Amino acid sequence: MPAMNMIQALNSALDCMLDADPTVLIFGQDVGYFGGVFRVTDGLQKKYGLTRCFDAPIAESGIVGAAVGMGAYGLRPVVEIQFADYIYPAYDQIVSEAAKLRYRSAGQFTAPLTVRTPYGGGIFGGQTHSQSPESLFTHIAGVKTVIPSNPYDAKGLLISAIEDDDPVIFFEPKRIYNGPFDGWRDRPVSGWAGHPQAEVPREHYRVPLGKAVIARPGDAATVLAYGTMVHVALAAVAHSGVDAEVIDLRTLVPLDIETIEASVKKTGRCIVVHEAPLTSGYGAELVALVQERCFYHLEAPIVRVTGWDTPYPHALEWDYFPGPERIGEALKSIMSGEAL
Amino acid sequence: MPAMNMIQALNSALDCMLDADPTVLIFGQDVGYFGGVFRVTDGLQKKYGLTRCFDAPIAESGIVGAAVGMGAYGLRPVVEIQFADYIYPAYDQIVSEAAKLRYRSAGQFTAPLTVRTPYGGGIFGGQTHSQSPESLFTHIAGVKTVIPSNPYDAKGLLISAIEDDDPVIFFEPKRIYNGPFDGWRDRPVSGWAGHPQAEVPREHYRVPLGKAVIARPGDAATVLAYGTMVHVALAAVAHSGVDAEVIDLRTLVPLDIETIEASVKKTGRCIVVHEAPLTSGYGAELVALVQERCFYHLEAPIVRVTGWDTPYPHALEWDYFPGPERIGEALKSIMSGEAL
Amino acid sequence: MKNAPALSLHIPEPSRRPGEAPDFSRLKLGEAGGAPRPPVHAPAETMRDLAYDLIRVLDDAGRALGPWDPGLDEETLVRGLKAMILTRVFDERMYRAQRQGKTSFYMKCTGEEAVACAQALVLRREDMGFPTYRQQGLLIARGYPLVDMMNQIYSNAADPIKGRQLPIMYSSRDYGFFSISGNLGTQLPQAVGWAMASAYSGDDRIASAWTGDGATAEGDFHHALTFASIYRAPVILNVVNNQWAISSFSGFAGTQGSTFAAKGLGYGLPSLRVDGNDFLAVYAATRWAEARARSNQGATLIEFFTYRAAQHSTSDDPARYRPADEAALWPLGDPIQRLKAHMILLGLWSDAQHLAAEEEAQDMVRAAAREAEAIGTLGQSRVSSRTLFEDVFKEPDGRLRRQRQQLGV
Amino acid sequence: MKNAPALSLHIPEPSRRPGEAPDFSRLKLGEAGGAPRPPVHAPAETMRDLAYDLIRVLDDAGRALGPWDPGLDEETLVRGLKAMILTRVFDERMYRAQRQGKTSFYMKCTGEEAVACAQALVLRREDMGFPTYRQQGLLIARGYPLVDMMNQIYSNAADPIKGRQLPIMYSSRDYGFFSISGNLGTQLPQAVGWAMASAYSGDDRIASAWTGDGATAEGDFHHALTFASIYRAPVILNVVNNQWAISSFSGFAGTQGSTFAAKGLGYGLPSLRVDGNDFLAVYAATRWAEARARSNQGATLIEFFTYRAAQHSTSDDPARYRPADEAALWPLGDPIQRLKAHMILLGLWSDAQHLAAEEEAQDMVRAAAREAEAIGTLGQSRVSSRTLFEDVFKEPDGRLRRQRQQLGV
Ligand SMILES: Cc1ncc(C[n+]2csc(CCOP(=O)(O)OP(=O)(O)O)c2C)c(N)n1
Ligand SMILES: Cc1ncc(C[n+]2csc(CCOP(=O)(O)OP(=O)(O)O)c2C)c(N)n1
Ligand SMILES: [Mg+2]
Ligand SMILES: [Mg+2]
Repeated sequence: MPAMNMIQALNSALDCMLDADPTVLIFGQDVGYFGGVFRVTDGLQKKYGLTRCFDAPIAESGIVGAAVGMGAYGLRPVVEIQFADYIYPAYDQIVSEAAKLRYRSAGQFTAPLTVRTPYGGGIFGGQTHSQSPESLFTHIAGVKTVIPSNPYDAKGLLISAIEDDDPVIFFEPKRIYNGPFDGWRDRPVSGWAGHPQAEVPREHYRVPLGKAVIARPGDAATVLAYGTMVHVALAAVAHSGVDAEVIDLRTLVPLDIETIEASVKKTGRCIVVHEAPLTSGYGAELVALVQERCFYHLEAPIVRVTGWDTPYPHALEWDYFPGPERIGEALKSIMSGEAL
Repeated sequence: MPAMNMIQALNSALDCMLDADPTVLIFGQDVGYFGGVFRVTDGLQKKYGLTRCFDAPIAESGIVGAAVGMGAYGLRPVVEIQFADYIYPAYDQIVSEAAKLRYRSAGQFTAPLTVRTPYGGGIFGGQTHSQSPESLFTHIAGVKTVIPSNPYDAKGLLISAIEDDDPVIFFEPKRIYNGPFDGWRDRPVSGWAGHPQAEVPREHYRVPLGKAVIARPGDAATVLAYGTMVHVALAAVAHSGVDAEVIDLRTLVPLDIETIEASVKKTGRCIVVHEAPLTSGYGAELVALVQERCFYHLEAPIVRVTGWDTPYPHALEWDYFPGPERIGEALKSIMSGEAL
Repeated sequence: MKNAPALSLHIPEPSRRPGEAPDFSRLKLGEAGGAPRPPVHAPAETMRDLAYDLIRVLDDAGRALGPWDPGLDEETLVRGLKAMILTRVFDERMYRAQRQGKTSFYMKCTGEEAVACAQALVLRREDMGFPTYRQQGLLIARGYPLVDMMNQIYSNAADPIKGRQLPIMYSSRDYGFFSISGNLGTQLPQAVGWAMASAYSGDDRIASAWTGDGATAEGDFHHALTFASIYRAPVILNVVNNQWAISSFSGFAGTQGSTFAAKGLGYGLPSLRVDGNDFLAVYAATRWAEARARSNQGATLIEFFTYRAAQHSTSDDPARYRPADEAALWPLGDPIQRLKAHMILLGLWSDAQHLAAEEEAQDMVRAAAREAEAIGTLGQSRVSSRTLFEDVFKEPDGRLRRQRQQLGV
Repeated sequence: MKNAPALSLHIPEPSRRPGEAPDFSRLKLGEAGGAPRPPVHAPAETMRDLAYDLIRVLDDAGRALGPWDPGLDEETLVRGLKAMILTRVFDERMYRAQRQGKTSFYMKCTGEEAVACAQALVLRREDMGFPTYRQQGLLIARGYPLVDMMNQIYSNAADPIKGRQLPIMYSSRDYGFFSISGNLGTQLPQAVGWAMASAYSGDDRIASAWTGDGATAEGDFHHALTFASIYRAPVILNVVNNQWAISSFSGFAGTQGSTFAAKGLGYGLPSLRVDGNDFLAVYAATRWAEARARSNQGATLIEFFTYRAAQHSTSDDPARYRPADEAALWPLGDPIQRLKAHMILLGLWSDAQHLAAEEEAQDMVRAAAREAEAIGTLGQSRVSSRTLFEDVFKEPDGRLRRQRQQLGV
């Protein structure tokens, strides 16, 4: 099995789907001849022809709107929004249209589209190349939200997303495109080669939507994370010495609440980690669900370790990023039962 | 003091501000000659002239974008988005521009605009005239989110919002424009006349942003609500016989967490109510905050009573609306300590 | 720096307000038969004047003039006229139904019937239309069951879209009628995407989309034109310029010294401006655009110049913002009367036949209403509460199953 | 229904790709001096042809021809040329600085210097510009301190916007330079709003905004034109058509058989198409539009036809998607060389003076770099961590105060 980084794995997923299903087509800014600014669509136009993978104008609402129409026709469009920070112009088409089409037409029309978009910080991208807007989609009935944390999952989840008959927002953690960045920003970064989840079959396979995975088993506490933060959480746990269980959510909607519930009932303590700002981040939903279901098992308040309630900064990026130190402190606090 | 309904109170706030401050101007769809589809701007164009209160094209992004530019110039624009369901086309201008302008220019430019928008259901408006998208704004650093529940607060909060030097999203619960609907949908609806908070001075006054109010004191449990749901919560409490404290948040951001914390520490039990869908609604943030701060005082899991994770329906509106019965059941459940 | 004169802000105003006499002097309507008709294969840049002109076929005497006369046969004319009559009768009945509390809301298309009814006859049912709330004529002209429309208007248990939408926000895949959105403008890029998908698939079906004049100000109008231009999508983009957007006259849509059709020029699209109250002109322009789309020459933008004779909706009262008699005095007349006059002139129709057709329409509407009301009107009958949780996704997720249980259904 | 031919989807392609010889045969450039210049008070509908024409003043020999010759004095010409030279030298130095790891990112405006540098001289510093990331020439031509630009590029402790933004996303209220947004197109309706505010206030200041060709596809471009048209906002809307949007040629912006200037026609705006590499033409067109705006006649749309000679940014490699020598062979030449040739022809300039000006620019840039680097480059120096929580709101709320404490600053 070849070792792939996330970009290659995503490219392989698209390749498999273009090959398998003539109703799959790809468009977005710079994805055609050029192959995408992050190279995720590299070579696909050449291999499958102009109409299977092509450039789109700088009009995110037009991109998603056209994809909704294509979906209604019977295609499975996969569109790229160049950075998640630029998804807002398309927000109306996602929220009011893609998400509600099946419902409002009582199933007559559907929008089985996939919106791929690189998200997250840690790349000195400043406030418009670093955002994590996932919770703005988890609030919307009718869309699914998927975030892989490694090449194997990235491919399998993207295939599931494309095959899914409902709209899926597929967030790609760009900080880990090339290697499993663990948040220790001063240490040398390694690539994906050698990582167990970088062994990626060339063939078509699925990772199901709605199933979390235990990235590290443990008994003392539960850490909920997704995307880049899975690796940061693992590093923090390793460093802290606390025997915490790290759960990689993989899909936020639908959520694998059963896996989470079982873990927290076992450990009695829970931390939620994400890069997005604290207030009304997806961590809030996770906290609410966990306390609803595990209230009588909890031995300490659930703690959120997140980005601050500020725009994403540039020079002060590492003051913003919820790194292993902050997660470590949170682990300490929940083990002692004291609030942060 | 005259009795005013919410529409009159909002109109009075705008009147006061147009009168007091020549930098205040109003625009939005149908707000000019016609006075707004809900009549909130009735008479203002006639009184203050064409350029102080005028119509805008059907381009919400253009409306907010122009308001950002006006704010940067030094005006205090107050814009109307005809229904909150139509705010999404303006989402990018709010999130990427209004919210971030002060930060990204290090204070050189600011966007002191107010976006007024009627929100919420219970009026048989179907999925595009009923939504409650408040949590989508509470997640955004740099905007404030305000929701009044009665005429007195509506006027005082709107004046504070207009005078505030940062962008404010001002949600108007349209179900209670004309009377304090309490969720008992089969009972006759009364108007605001006679309600203590319908005594509204004609003059300029402020209700500060960031201060909640205790709508009903109580010792047995705490109910957090805002907008229409304050009245529904009060009705539910009255009906249940539980001596619950009902807190009217009034502003979601900035949040008066101190008042909430004090109440929950006193009561040990908490319910959060809103009309928006459950997942990643503002209730999730409230639950997360309360359990962080009051964990050791809580005697039962915090329960959310909210809209379902579906689009807002038309025919089945009352199956969706979180009415007094559902809140009553939740009160019962937290009093018994059993999950819902 | 203050030697320049002070600037001032311009706020447009309609020429007349309530209490004043309507004024149509600014209108440049041209002559019936006056606009040239370029060959279907002519390049767009050879016909830019058509965006400022007005394509008219029927003159005031009911004669059909000039190159755009579609030369319709009797059967088509009768079908078209009857569809318009039925649409108007349906609207009137449903408007009254709202006043009687049988539904929450209604919107008429009075005065604009020619647009949807003529276009329904040009386009195929297999094509896909992306309408707004004022193209009920598409369904009616195609013979969609009136009772199904009413079931939706009443949100009763037989509502084909399960009471999920406001009344009148129809959806019918089988009749080439895309689910109407409450959000203005969004259907335009969707139509272009649908057309692109058809072209991508080597299909021969085309798409068509409608927007009001007011909603052209939305970004999605621009996105639709941009995409249609780039990918030469087989789509017809129709602007129904009825001159009002609720209370705002079309001066609030940004066409000072220009037209809605002219908005297509910047994208290099063929752009026509058409008398929307002239059934023959609507038919001919649509057929021309259809031929271009069907022969892979891409999109056409058509502005239909008409007048919103009725209220915006049952929630509206136009007497508050425009002269009450503006509609009655509107110089392009009424589409039904104009087609009727033409057919009488041709000897294909008579006043008696017209009366009979109106009665037939009344009967049809009455029968459908009886049937729908037997099922129930708003609040008397509705779909099962279980359906609230269906169709959010193809299969409900765990949350939705739990929430359904919580509701006890 | 299958007797119609199959449709097919059209995907535009640039005329040439890497490895092929550039092809400019499709360009219709017209003659220098050929375009008419309407009076400043002429109605927009009398000049629609200017949207398809190309306003040029300088011919290939360096002569200034025709009615658009602005007749500039020596001082202005020298200022303009020096501003362009300084901009280019600055860009080259900062590009190298990025390669040396002193900053994370840089974007040059090579080949497009005339647009911002000429416009900076026409507009007043009190006016407000709403630029994109390729109008650094505005700041440089106005004498904004280079060291402040570099401090921002290096995100060091003296960065005037506190390291909050990507390098090059400048903001300077005092120099009439609005905070650049990373989100394309959003500044356009803001500029219109600012201009409306100025008009509302009886001020005499105007606004100006820039967009790239690619970003005209955003809805906000349409919103800006719509608002500018409705309210006759005193604003100049500039499309810098450098023919590329990262790797996408301008065929992906929806102007097939049309131009970017022609997009203004549908809104009834005067719309000019101008040789963007011709300093005199840029100056003259801008002054014309400025005079209209300043005299309360509202907005003008100007397309500047130019070519993006450099990479999109330091993250880009254009050799992957376009012929490597396309820039060098670009028939409208280089703006610096063209103005230089003109000034030499007039006897106002010499090769020696040009060399001296280049050296002077090098010195200025070197001195500024020394000063900025003494403070620090990316990662070596930065604002205090406390500032992370400032300017979110005028006053931090309770959350932000708590979060600052959590970070321990
Ligand atoms: C995005 C959005 N903004 C505002 C509205 C509210 N609204 C409904 S209809 C309407 C007027 C539309 O006018 P026009 O496009 O001319 O169509 P007409 O009603 O004349 O057919 C408005 C503003 C909406 N439905 N969607
Ligand atoms: C809303 C949005 N979408 C996408 C991008 C990513 N992006 C940055 S620059 C660029 C190309 C812009 O091209 P153009 O407008 O022609 O300007 P130029 O770079 O040529 O000056 C793109 C797609 C963005 N910044 N904002
Ligand atoms: Mg209209
Ligand atoms: Mg460009």
